[in-house]
Amino acid sequence: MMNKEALLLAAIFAPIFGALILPLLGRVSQGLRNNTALALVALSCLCSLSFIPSVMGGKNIIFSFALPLSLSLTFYADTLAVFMAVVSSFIGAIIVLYSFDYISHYDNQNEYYLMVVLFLGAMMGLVYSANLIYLFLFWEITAIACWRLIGFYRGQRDVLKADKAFLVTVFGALVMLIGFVAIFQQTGTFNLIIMRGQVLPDIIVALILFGILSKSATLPFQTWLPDAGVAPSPVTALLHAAVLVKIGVYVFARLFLMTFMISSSWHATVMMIAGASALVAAGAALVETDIKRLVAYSTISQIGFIFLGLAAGNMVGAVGGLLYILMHGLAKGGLFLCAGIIEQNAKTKDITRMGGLIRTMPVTAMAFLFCAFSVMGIPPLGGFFSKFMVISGGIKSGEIWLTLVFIVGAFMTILYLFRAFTLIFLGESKGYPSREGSKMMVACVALLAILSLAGGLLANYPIGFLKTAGYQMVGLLK
Amino acid sequence: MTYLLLFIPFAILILINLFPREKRTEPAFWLGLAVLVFQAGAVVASQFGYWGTILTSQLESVFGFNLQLYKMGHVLVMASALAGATALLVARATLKNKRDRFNFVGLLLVSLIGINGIAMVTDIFTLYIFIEVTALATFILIMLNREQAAFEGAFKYLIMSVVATVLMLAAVSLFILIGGGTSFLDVKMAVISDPLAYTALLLFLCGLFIKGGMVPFHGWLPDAYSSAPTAVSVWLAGIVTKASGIYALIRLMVIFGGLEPLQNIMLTVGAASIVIGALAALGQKELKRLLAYSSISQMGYIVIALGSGTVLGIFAALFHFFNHTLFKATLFANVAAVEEQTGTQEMEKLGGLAQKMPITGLTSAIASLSTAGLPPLSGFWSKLLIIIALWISGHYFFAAVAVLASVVTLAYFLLLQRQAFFGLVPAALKEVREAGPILLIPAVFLSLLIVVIGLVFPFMIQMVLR
Amino acid sequence: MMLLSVLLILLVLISLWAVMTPLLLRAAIGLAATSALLTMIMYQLGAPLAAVFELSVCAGLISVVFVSVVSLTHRLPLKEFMKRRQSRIKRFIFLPLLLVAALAIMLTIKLPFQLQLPAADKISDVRVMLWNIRRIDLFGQIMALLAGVYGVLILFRGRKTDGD
Amino acid sequence: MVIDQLFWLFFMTFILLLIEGFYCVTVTYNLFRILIGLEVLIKAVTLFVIAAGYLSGHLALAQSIVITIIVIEVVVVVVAAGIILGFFREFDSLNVKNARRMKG
Repeated sequence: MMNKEALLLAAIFAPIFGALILPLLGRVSQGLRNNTALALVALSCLCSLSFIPSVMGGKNIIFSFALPLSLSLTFYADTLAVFMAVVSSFIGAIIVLYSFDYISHYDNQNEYYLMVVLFLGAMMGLVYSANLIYLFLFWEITAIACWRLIGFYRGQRDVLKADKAFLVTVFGALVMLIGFVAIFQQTGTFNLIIMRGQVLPDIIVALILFGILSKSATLPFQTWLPDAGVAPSPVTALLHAAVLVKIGVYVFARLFLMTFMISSSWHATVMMIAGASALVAAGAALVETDIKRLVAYSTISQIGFIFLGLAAGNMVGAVGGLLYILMHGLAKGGLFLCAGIIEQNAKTKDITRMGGLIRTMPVTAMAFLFCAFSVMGIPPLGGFFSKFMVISGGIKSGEIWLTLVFIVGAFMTILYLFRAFTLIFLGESKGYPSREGSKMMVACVALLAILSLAGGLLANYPIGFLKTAGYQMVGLLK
Repeated sequence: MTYLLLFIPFAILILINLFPREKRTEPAFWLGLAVLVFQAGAVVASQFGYWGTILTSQLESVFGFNLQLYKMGHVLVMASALAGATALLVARATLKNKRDRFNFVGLLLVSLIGINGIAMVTDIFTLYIFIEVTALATFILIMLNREQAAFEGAFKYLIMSVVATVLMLAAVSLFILIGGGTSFLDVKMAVISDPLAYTALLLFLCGLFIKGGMVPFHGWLPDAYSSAPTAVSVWLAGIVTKASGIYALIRLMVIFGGLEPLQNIMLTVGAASIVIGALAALGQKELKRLLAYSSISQMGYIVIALGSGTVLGIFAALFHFFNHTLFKATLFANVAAVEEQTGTQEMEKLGGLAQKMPITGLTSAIASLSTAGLPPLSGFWSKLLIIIALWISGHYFFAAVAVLASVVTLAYFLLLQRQAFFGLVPAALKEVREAGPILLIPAVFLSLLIVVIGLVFPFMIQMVLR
Repeated sequence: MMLLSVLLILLVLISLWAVMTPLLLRAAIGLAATSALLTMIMYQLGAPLAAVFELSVCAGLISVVFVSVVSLTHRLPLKEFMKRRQSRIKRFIFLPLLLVAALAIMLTIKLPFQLQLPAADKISDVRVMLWNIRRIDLFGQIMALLAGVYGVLILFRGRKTDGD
Repeated sequence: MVIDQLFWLFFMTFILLLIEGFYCVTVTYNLFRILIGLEVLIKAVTLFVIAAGYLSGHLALAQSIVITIIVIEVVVVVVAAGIILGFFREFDSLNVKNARRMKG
């Protein structure tokens, strides 16, 4: 048995410090740099995977280095953390693989790989850290990486959008930091393990929720997310689908389900915000014609479902919400990568000007369809189980009317995704020269589609794993 | 060590003037750099208790100076060494005239002596003298290459400086009248016993606010910074205004820490400086002016931290003081590189320079983000400590102001990045190349320090607190 | 007390003249006269050493600097001068009024000072004070003078045409 | 009591001189006259220091301080004179408004 703590550190710091040497490697050879980037992310993923047996057995892994002022460097791997880490690093690895071809003919590749790997490393750090200050630290590193990635094409508009995303998320994060400092004043520590089970005053909850909602682009702060679609497609997949927006969700689960007791009225509030967010974003997606913005609005809408599950306050909802993170990550990542292939080969992002692409890019079309089915929640794909559990969790919590709103949102999801699929792939070709993406890229999207299907067929395994997470939640003990 | 910090620069100052006229520029540069290296080395060596007895005891009998170097003085001495070395290198690259370069070294040494004096004084009037020595050298430095705008900048600074002098000396005379002495101890006794001395202390603080360019006395600062040669701006922004205004303020707060109305003044002035400086920076079109307003805003953070009145607050203020030297010196070195390669510092004419000048672009991004307080850079930790100090001492409103102004800080630095470094290269700048190594070395070194301190700070604090 | 009051009043009046007189040369002379008066006051208060300094340095040296600055900067043509004078008078007319007002206010309110004076100093000799106790001030003076030397070297040099 | 009265006398003179100096600095556009105003300010504070030393019986301290102040004052005046002369050479005038006009 290898030393678990060393593996934990490797999972976090291998990508972070490895990322810094990527630009140097890039000067030597592009292939070396690309493969190293993939290896770093894969290594992180494997390390996280290796924790599964022990956390399933209830043995959580702690690494701690004592420092004064309550700044102790503490990393903590429990079921929730391991789950998040595996999901994000796995999808991240696929996205890095996809980038090999997608990004190969642009400037600033060195910076691209540096930032992507740094971003994933910071994500690992955020997921595993059990100290609020380090959580904030990694949270902001992801924001910095995002800023550079969204502005990847360097155009005036791209940079403006990047700045906007950066400012909104940092603003939210700073408000959250005030909340953290207030927690410190109350409890005298930043350590999450020590604070477990404490009751939080409402004002602090509001401050922290502000940060969470801004990062996960929920209703009042949603605008930066569609705008961030100016970034290259793998980046949008990374930001929107797989990783970035899930940070908010993860921190919500970590703080308000695993650590603190908050008054139940907050759960209802979060559900209401999530419902509004789901409905409004779905409406926007119905009329949007830019393919990437459409999928981005769909993300905002789906994040609402995750919040519904987590805020429902019961086992089915919480497990469903976490499962949703996995299924949505796979399916939405697939959709974005498909959109990337389409955009690159059809030379447009406007879905009304596409059509009949199924003839020229059949694999992409099938992958898109499967991923779309999963997002819609059609059995037997993975999305069905998660959506079903989330909604039944909502009903169980007694908020029938709110849950009804979500069901309407789910129908709208079906509508706008079918509309998109029809416009893009079916009908007459509008004369755009289009061809299938490169083998690597197509393989990536196909893999994601297959995994979405497999996730549905084998849904027992992740659900069983997540149940152990559910048992650890303080919010559910009452 | 206290004597050496004054006499070694003094001796070098005499020495460089002894060289023959034609050959003195190069030796002056290297000797000046040697002094700064000695300063930094002295601070590091003193951490291991090296200077305690050897030289001091012999010099004691010759020079009966009443000086003391506390731990907090080390921060100032170290920061001045870093900023001074950066300024020297920038001067070497940007000042074309040999005589200017020579005079720059001389004046830098004079003001360095002033700053070292400020770090060690135990007497409020001596403090004033050294502040004035620093300021005098600075007036001349601003005028060094006699640009048109520099006359106005320097004269404005001089006027404000004399006004500050009047306030400070009025305070000193009141201290003599009430306390019968001007040493910090006498002054403290006087302030505790008599409300008139308290007023005098406030006058003195006003003088320091003027020297440090705090709102509402900040009018001179952007003019002085932007009209000076860039090498001088590095020195001015990196250490001079902070040493003569803000450091003295920290020193006094250590002595008079517990006085409630004093804290309220600090909090108000600090918050006003943070907000007004940051908002004004948003509207600037020139790099140097933007950085000048940013300085006002960052000085506000130091002052507001002092207002918390806790030990943590003073520690945070000192730490931010040091950090500010790091990132402002880096940014001004970057401005020097940009100005040198493109010939302009107006942001409208720049763009996309990160592609043409990758190292300058990277270091400026690191320094900007550190100023805005983003982790894992050193600026994050100092701001975090400031916020914690304010929050725990119950100043919730000011903590919130300090936090939210960080967003404005980030906004104007993103503006700077967007206009100058991030983005596409305009046609006029297609031929621009990276600046020479002399300008890159300080920027790279300082930004490395920013990153390393940011990463190891939690470990560092363990050493400091022990 | 009587003599001192007269001297102080004279000091205010002469410096007022220095500030308000339209000719720059006269302003410089007025300032020298102010210094001379200050010297007398210092002497009256029993501070002869400071008085000597004030007389030689301020009334002497600084006046020389002022007069040379005035003579180096050329005079305005008469018409221009008269025009400026009009606007100057308009601007400066409020100063005497302000002074009178301030004086009136101060004479009426008369703040209730109750000075708690400290014990008298043990060292009464200025030379001992300056050379033994406040040596560091002397060092500071030397540094200030050095800065002044640099100032003369840099600022009083001609236009920036001379290369090296 | 005499001491309080004396202090009040010095204080009034100090304030009047300050008013003169500040008025002069703020109202005029002539650099040289600004310098005159600054000088009046420094004179005022010098007087105040000596007065404080005299009243409190610390005349030796006050004298040594005044001597230092005078030395620094000279350097300030010399530097200011240098700036004024440089300004005059650049703009051929002592008027601050001219500089602003040239800057545009």
